[in-house]
Amino acid sequence: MSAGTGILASYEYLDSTVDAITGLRKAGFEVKAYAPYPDHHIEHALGYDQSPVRVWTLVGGLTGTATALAFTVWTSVDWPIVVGGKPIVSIPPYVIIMFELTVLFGALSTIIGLFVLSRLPNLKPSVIYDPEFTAGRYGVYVEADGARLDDARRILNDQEPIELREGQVAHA
Amino acid sequence: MANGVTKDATARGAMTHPDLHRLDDVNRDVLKMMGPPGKGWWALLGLAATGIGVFLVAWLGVQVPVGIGVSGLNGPVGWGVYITTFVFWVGIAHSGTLISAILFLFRAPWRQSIYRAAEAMTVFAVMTAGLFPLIHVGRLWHAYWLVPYPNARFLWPNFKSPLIWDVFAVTTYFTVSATFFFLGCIPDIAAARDRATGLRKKFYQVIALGWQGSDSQWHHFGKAYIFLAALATPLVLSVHSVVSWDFAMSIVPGWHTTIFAPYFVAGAIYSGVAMVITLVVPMRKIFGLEAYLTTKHFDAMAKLCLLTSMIVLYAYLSEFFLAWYSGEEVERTAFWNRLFGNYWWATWIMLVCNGMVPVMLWFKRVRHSIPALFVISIFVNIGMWFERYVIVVTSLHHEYEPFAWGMYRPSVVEMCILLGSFCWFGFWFLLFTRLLPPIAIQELKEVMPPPMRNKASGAHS
Amino acid sequence: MSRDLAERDDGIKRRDFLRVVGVTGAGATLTGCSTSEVEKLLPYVVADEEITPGVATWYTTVCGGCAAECGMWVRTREGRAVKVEGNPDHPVSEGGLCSRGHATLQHLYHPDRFHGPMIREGEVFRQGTWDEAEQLLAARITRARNPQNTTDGGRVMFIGGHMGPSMSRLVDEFVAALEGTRVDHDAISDAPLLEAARIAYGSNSLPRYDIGAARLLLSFGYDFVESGASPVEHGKGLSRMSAVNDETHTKGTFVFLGPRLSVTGLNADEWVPIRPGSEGAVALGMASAIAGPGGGGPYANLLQAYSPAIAAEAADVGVEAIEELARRFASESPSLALGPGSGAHHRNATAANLAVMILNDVAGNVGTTVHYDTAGAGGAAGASNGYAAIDQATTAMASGDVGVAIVHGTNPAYSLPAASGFREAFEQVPFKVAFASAMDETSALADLILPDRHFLESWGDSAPRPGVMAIQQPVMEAVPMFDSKQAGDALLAVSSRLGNDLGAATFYEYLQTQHRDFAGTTGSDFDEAWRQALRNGVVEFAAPASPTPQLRAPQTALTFNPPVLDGSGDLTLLVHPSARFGGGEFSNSPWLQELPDPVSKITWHSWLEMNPHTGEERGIRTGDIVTVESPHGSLDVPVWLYPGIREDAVALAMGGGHTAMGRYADGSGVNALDLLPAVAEQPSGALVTLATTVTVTNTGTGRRLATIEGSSDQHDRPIAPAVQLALLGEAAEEAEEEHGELMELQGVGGFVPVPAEGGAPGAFPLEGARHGEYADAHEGPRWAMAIDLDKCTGCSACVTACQAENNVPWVGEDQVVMGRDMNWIRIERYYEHVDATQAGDLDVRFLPMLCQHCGNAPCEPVCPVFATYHTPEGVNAQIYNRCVGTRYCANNCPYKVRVFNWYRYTDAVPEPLNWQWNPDVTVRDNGVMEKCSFCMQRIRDAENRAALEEGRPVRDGEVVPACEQSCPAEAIVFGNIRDPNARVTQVVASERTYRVLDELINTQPAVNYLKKVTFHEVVSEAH
Amino acid sequence: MNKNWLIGSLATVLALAGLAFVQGGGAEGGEAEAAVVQPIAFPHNLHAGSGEEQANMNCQFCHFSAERSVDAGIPPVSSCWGCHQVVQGRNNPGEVAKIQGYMERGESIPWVRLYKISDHAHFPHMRHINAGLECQQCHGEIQEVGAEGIQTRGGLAGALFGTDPGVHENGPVWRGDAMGWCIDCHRQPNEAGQQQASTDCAVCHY
Repeated sequence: MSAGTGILASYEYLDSTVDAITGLRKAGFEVKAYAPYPDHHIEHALGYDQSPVRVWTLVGGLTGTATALAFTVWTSVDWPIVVGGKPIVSIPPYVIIMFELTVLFGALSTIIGLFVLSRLPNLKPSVIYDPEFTAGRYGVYVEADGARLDDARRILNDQEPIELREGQVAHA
Repeated sequence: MANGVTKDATARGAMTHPDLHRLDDVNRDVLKMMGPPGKGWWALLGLAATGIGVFLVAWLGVQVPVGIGVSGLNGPVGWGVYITTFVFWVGIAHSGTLISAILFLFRAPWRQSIYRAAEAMTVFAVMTAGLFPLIHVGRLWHAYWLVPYPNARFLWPNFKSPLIWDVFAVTTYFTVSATFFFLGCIPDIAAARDRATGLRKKFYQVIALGWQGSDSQWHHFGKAYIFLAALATPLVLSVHSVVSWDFAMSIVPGWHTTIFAPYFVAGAIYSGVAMVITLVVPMRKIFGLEAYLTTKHFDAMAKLCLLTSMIVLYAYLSEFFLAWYSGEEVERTAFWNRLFGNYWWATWIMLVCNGMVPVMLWFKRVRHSIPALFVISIFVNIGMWFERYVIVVTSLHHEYEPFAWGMYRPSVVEMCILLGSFCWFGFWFLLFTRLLPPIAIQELKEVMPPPMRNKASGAHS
Repeated sequence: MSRDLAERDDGIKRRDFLRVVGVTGAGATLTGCSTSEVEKLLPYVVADEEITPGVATWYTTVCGGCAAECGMWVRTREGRAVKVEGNPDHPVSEGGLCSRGHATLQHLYHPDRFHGPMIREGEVFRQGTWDEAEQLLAARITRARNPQNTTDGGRVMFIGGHMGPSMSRLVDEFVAALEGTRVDHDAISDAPLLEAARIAYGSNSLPRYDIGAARLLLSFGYDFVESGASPVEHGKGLSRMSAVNDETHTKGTFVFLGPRLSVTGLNADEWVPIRPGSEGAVALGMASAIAGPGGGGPYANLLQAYSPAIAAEAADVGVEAIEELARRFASESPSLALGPGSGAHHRNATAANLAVMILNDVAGNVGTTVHYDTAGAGGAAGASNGYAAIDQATTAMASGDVGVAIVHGTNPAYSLPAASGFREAFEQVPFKVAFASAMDETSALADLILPDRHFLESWGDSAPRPGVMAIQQPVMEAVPMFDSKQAGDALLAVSSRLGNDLGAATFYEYLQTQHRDFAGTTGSDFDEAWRQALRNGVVEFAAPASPTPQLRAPQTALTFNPPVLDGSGDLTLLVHPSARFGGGEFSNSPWLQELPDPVSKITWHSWLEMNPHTGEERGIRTGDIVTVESPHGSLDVPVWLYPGIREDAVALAMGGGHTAMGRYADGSGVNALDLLPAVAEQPSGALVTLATTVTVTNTGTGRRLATIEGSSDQHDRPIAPAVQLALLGEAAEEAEEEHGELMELQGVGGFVPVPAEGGAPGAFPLEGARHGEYADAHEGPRWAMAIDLDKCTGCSACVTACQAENNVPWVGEDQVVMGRDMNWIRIERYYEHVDATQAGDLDVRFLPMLCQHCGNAPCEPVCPVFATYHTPEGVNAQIYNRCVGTRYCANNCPYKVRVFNWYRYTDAVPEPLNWQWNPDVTVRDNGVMEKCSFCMQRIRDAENRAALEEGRPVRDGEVVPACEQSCPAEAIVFGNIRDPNARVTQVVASERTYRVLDELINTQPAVNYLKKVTFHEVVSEAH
Repeated sequence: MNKNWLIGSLATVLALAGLAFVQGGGAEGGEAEAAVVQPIAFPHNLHAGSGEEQANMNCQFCHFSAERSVDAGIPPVSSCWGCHQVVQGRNNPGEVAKIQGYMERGESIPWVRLYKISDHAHFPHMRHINAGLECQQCHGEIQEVGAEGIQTRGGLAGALFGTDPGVHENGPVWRGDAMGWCIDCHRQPNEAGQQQASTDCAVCHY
């Protein structure tokens, strides 16, 4: 789609990272941040709201409940077999199946939701990446062209990054 | 400060991990553990593999072709060591997800260093436990009939049977636990990937799924993790309740009690925490993780042990009391027989190991002595195995019909399979310590003081 | 994996045989061999002479198992006998059949049967042809009888066992033509009883008892339920006599006098534990009390000498007990005293039997409950079968007098004490011939073995009592893999080779000749009479009337005192016939080996019974292996502590310790005869089995007994309750009060009263009993069973019948030790009151425990795959092929009636023993659960037959499960409980009806029990 | 990512699921031979067919007990010989002559069984015949099968679809041990709208 230059700054300190993000966002940049752990300061700086993962969980869970209820009742009625003098459709034991499928479907759909939302698995990750992000460094990434690129570089450099990388990126 | 960065997390981190200072120290220490293994590790792995060999021969080579008669099971006692061991491993599987999920939701400060090992233990313990229903059925080749799948005979399983509940509960538990475990691992695998070279790098590249630690990844990850924890928590409680209902739903005196679900859950947590201690103590020693696993961690686990031991002991005593109080001859006989009948020794091993030995945990000196904890945890492991043995065997061997009473003696094949199950578990756990980060890197970092350029900034705001 | 193989194997075992036989069976009638005139076989139930594949054909015959000669129905499928049952029309057995009768089927297909004539060559046998064998026998007889022959010459001696009258006559003619000798020998002899009858009344046959007519029955140690002269008939008599009449609330009393409670004894209401050998003294003491001074006819003097006080002294019981019993014996008329028979073969056995006869006589029972046949010879026994005769034969053989010894139907090398010297003497005979179907200890010594046919393959006849005759007909072609020949045919063939014409070419012809006259008796022509005889399985004609005989004085002096015993041991050794093996002739049946002994519940091996007090004194516990030492030998045997034996006695059953009787008998248990001297009782000549004292020392080792007994204490649970006779009327009212309105849980929740259906309103609420969700919606039958515990004698015939019907495998001693016996029905035996130290009340409860087919079955909901569930007909079904083998159902079964296939036990069943398998019942695979199916195959068969008749419903009595069919005591009734007129509904209406554990766990079983009725107060259970 | 690997495992899972689906539908079969060679090349069509030069015999003339027994019955040799003493056979006198051989030797003809229900299931022929079923409803248009006989399906196809399905165009419609096939018929409603035959397990399995 669009082509441009990606610029990635690695920071040693959390406060510098947060400051860089805040600065860039003030300047109207689309910022992507990297961190070795989930840090709510960064999320706050990026202005994140509630994650839609919870919808996936809810829908998945309810689907599980409904599936289990329908399935247990249908199989009981499909070939009614009397055991132990109990009713053919005997809800109390089916509640257990319903519970288990609620959890199972809920968990699986949560994971699927996570994968969809955060575009995982992503076996071809972005080229511009600092392996130190998983160790101790924080990262801030922006894409810009021309003069905007210089602005970005300046804001990033203000916070004394350990390293600054640039590269051409093409978005799919 | 204007950026709002605070050091709110530092207090906790500093408290539990006073010796950790830099974020990448964690990477260094943890990833070091995944380095080339030493001779000891290979020896243990070899031992475990041999044990698995024995296990497979005993099961698939002897028991399946010849018949389950190679066990010591018989008419009155249709369940024995296999079901005992099944429940034992399901119980072990409990504290992993419990420590992880419940402590996560309650933000317990001592969770981070141990939860990865505990979760791994959960997954492997469920993998071990899951074998036992297959081992104990008479016709392994038809065991898949327990799975509801459309078939040419129009037949479905019986959803009223606790064994079907078991199938659903254990499968769900395994799936959710494995997912939860793996999800937590992903950022750490990425960390390993970023340090590894060669074949290992390729391997980690695949299983890291392209994790980079970007903001959106962390954002959804965090939410997903909370929801999984929230789902896993009732699941933990439900799974052992369902396992307990295998017994409680029957009419066997000694099984048919309403206390079983909470009693089993408490017992499961108890045995699970004990098993975590058993596993973590040598790990700490071998890998030099004193900075990560401090006496505070052990103290917390010991207290959890103590609490659950009291619940379990209470359950034992209330069972005995209620059997007497019921006035019902069958119940009374069953529990009298437990204490003073043919299997008195198993019951007393259970009572001593689970009810009396942990009394020592009241003392802080014991809780802070890691060798003492290790020994106590072994006692608890043994005691909890015998608890299930007592429940399964003593209840069955003297049931309603006195003329059909009988005795059960485990056979060599059963013993091979019991020991083989420990090897199977150990095998996976050994692989885990070398292939996956055995301590949660990213979560430790979360509770460490974040690096600040402006050292003062953390102090105020 | 192994599954394919498994099921294919099973398939071949059952189906392929069907297929092959389906073809050959249909064609088989075309070919017939010498005697088995198969084309003339006449089916009884199915009038069609053709064999229809898939349809059972029934034939009548006579059981050849023992001298009782019960009538038999044999079920054949595709020309193969698969099940034997009692013939209801036969006056002796009236439809019942004992365990041993059922097990004769295993002898038919026994894998150890000879495949052809066996000719000794040095140490081993070579299989030869019949021509060769007969030629050899004829030549050796000729050679032996040659007066010039001094090396291996001598006379011909025929040693025979039990045989029918025609065969017996043939043997006599055969022997007579050769100027030889005939000796009869049976492992268990009734000689003292016979001799006593001869002395007392001049009768040549055993007394006949009408046990059912007695009001007070005394048994002086006589084990008539399990051994004795006619177990089925006598067991039936006991049950009729002692069962309560639910209308009049009366029942007969049974008192057992003896040192040890056999299964007969366990049925008694009172036990007088008299000292071993004191039967004669006690009987005389009682007779003396009844007859009074001067009474007793020719025995007045004798009675004078035996006052009750002397009897009490001899018997080690209180004099009041004897006086009181005597008083009742006289007043509760008709009474009957039995025994001691084989229960006490001591040195004064004839006197003891005579004393009991005197007792009956003075009480006026002769002609009412006991009958002596003084007219004809009667009975099946020819020559005296006591030990004296065989002892003389032994002497003759040892002295070189015998040139050829022929043994038929008996096994003296096993069934005589080693001290008799029979084995050594027999070995000295130059030429020894054995007519035997399979190897045994005597055949193993023979030079020539002529494989005899099984009675189901041969012709014969029987005369079990005066006025009753039955033909034994072959029910199938001889099992093809065994080249056998009926002994009668072989004797005739050998005779003709020797140039002696016995008047017939085949035994069939000979047999018909013997019965030419009965056509005249019935007044029709012979062929029709013969056909009729085969069809009915019995011919009854008016027996010549015997006048009530008068007691005669003895010609010889008899001693009535307790006998002197050998040795100086402190314990008296009681050797008794086994309830399973008799004298050992049945030991090679795996069914009987695995049948729990009715008393001890031990399978396979031998055990020594010892009173728990005696054991306690000596530090001996159940399972300890002890050395039992008599002056004549010693044995190592495990102990089983048993309160039903006096403290000064120990008991050992016969039938164990075989050394050459094939794979199932050899090495199992010990031979009790090894402890005995070889002494003949005088004057009867019987082998003395109550002969010696023993010392018992603990070896310090032990073993786990192969028992099915867990605990013989009910632990106050509502399992086998009883009700006192005096309370019978009140019990009904109480029950009504107690139960009130039965409530049932609705599927939708809440309780509603059970609707009262037609039938027995107000009584025990069975009609409305819960029946799963099918409660009232289903139209069809609801199968149910009733078992009257007041009738059940614990004889265990049902156990073997079930095993035969349902392809229940045996598992072997080791597996039973592990607790894995497979029987679908077991007889539980609970002691309520057994006290060997004083005379008085006895209370032992027998409870046949089988699947209870619960309406609220605990086993059903726990099965994950619906392998067990409730059928609309009220049966708890087990679908073998759906079973995964979790064993949860068995755990949850409160009755513990589910058995599991721990191995592929059926693999261990060798050819052709598996030919017996019922083709209508699935052979179960490794790893599946099984249990009583209420004989589902019989239900389906009845339904199929009813459907063929214009779809009429199944009638009451058409479905008879194997256990009910076999039960000599008529304790079991099966039927549709929704039918108010069905027998089962009628029986269940009794106030005694209860259901095991039901009030405790609400299982709503379809099996209803009727409480045992006691005379004494029932104290132990609150229920 | 290696797609082949994924496809491969998916295919395996599906195949296993398929096997599980039809399990009991043929894996029992001892006779997995593709072509069955009978001792005598017996042409059902010449005996039971209604065409020209076909004898149009009733099935139960030979399978004599189908109406009154659980087994349909295989005719005794004497029954074959009864007719073939006179009838020499036009097409294949050699095969017909074999009957005489069996007859004289007193042997039974070792027919190879094609229709086999597992040991654990009971199929009473007479109940079905008397309920008005035609032989052909299970056995197919057997009266049109010639001397070539019926082919059975072995191997994987046999395992998946039953060993005895209708390979021959007129062959059996009966699907071996496929229990669903029985159930389908038993579940058909009768005039009253109820299912026409019981689906109680113990009706067939005991």
